[in-house]
Amino acid sequence: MNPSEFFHMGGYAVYVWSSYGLSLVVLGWILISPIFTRKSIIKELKIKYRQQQRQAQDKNE
Amino acid sequence: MTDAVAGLHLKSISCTRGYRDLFTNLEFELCPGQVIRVEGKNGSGKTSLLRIMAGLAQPLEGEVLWQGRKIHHAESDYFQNLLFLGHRAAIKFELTPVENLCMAKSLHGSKTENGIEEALYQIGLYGFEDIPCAQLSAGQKRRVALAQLFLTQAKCWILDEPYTSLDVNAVSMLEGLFAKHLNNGGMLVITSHQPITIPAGEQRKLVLPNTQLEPLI
Amino acid sequence: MNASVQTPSTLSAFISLIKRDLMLSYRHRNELLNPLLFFVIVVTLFPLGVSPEKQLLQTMAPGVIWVAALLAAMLSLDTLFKSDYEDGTLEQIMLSPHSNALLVLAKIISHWLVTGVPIILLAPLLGLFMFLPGEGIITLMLTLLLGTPILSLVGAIGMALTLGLNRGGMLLSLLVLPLYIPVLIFSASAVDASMAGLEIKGQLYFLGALLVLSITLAPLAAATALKISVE
Amino acid sequence: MKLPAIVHKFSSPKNFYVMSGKMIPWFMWGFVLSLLVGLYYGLFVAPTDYQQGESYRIMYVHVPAAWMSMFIYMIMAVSAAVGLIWRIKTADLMASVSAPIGAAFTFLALVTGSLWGKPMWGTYWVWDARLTSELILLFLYLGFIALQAAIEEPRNAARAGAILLIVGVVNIPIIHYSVEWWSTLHQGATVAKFDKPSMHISMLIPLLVMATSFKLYYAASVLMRARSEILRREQNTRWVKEIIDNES
Repeated sequence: MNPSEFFHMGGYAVYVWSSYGLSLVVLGWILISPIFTRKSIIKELKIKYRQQQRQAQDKNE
Repeated sequence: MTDAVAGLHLKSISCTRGYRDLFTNLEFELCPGQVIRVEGKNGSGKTSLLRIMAGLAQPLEGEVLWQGRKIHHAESDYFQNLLFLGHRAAIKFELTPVENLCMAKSLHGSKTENGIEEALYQIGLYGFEDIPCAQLSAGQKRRVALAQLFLTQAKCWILDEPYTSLDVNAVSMLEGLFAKHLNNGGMLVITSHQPITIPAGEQRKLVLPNTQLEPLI
Repeated sequence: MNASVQTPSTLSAFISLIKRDLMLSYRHRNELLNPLLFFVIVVTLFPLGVSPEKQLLQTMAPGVIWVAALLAAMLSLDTLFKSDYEDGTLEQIMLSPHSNALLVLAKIISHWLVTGVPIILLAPLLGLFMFLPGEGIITLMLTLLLGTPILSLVGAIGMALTLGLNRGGMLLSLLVLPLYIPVLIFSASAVDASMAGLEIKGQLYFLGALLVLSITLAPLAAATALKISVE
Repeated sequence: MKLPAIVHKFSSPKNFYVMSGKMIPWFMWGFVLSLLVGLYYGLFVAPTDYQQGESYRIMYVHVPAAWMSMFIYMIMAVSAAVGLIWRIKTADLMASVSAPIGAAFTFLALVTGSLWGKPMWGTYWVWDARLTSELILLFLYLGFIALQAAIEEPRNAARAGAILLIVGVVNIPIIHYSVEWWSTLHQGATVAKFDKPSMHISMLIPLLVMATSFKLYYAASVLMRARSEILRREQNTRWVKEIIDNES
């Protein structure tokens, strides 16, 4: 099977490759998005903890 | 059970709102003849604590025990002995005081109308029994809800701001009623922004977010 | 324990809750009209939107009337727990020593009596609008009789879950409508079949089975959901 | 019913966080490997179908995605029930973080189904029983996600979601049965159905490999989501503070 024949998919290229492509995009996004969420949570919590620390210091002074 | 308390027992209760701690490791017992006044700033968790004690809300950690049993395992027994009056008075404006109390009674116990007239008389609503509550004043609506205190046989009363919109006479009458309840071996948990003077019972005060009870003389 | 504490009778609480809710609905009777008017108007729109042709309307009738009934039943759910939630009665129901599920069932029954039954009674009129033949109308009423309680019961779960949420109304339809699909399928097809002179026992048995299932399970689920909502 | 204490200890958020951190790489490698194998066999090795030509290769994403859509809903319902009954925090968590993944698989099953349907049926959409059931399942997922988003208190969201999932699980067989029944009733409407002859082994193997690969994908991605959600929900504990402080 040569490459052009393979990509042609017996005339069904549009349907086959859009199925695979869409799956790749959706599943890829679902897999990658928690990495961003994790980063934003860590950032958020760092700010929160810093604030708490500052408040605790203010109280002690 | 060896550690069974004759009344309510709060075991290391923690409560959060959102991701903020309201109070942690709250621990106390409430025995017959005792009063606990819950105080604290707005948002300190007074209402949350009362709702946890009543079994309406679940604490983040810890247990509430009634006579040694977890309340959600002894619901029917506990609820027969509990009277909880919250911010919202559970009064239907379309119904008359008698109809309202009749419903409250049947939800908590019997179906009879016995005592309702008497309770309304005691609370100072004589002559208003058959007027829809919508036509009563705020204080009178509050009295309709509080009339349940005359009807109930519950041992444990949990009252959230019962004095709201009541006049001086009503407050002193309620305090008399509390004293009677405590002398009969009842228990009371109360929050109020107004001063409370109950001439009976062993009184303690809890100022949230502190979790230590202070004696009150 | 104190001997004078009367053993609470769940049955009497059940009945007086139904009575109270009916009395409240009676005092707000004009509000009950809204879902009914909605039911009638939606059905009226179809001849206007599609065509007044008898043949066409007749084939659409079972589906159209049932979809309208579904939507009307869903809209009427709004009144099921809302006022009790707002004035604190729901808390007292949850704090009752009686079975919460039974008390919730009482509320659902009285709600069905004032919203479901009028839908059943109105159905013949709408059947006439849509040129349903006599046997079709009878089957329509039968399916509504079996189906609308299911709608109230299942809807109660959705209502209990969305109580007190902002924009709960839209969410309610998203939660509840998919669960209404089996009722729609079997009811509409029963009406269809009866118009074609076919046997409808199968569909009615299925609806009956669904009704039994939802009477036993839905109040439990709704009561659990209400506990969360009042928290 | 009581669970042994070890279960509670094992499923504590901290333990879960540590364990899952170790497991994710394994799942990821397993997923990538099986995906490559599955794609190779599915796209190159498996023979052309004598009826559908090459278009049947859509099956290798459509069918596993449809399986996953049901599988994940079941997992969610079971873990929600466990969370509701035994109050295990991580079980609640699994239910809520699984939902977007399940919804994505359901969406993919629908879209690839209709992309497969176009060359087969001549239209993108046919009201056949399987597609219709899948569509309703998508509504159930979206309802769950919307409910979770609408309730602010995370514990209440978990409990309400659990009830919805349990109600959904009771209803799914009923919905499925009624849709099947409805579709046979209106058979005339559907165009030539696929007859399902026993699949040749060379076509079946890639399918099973792809299904395994999707399961590993789910395991990896659900654990990743669960970990970030644990950090959010347990933000007041000391161990989370330590983890955050050590993050650069």
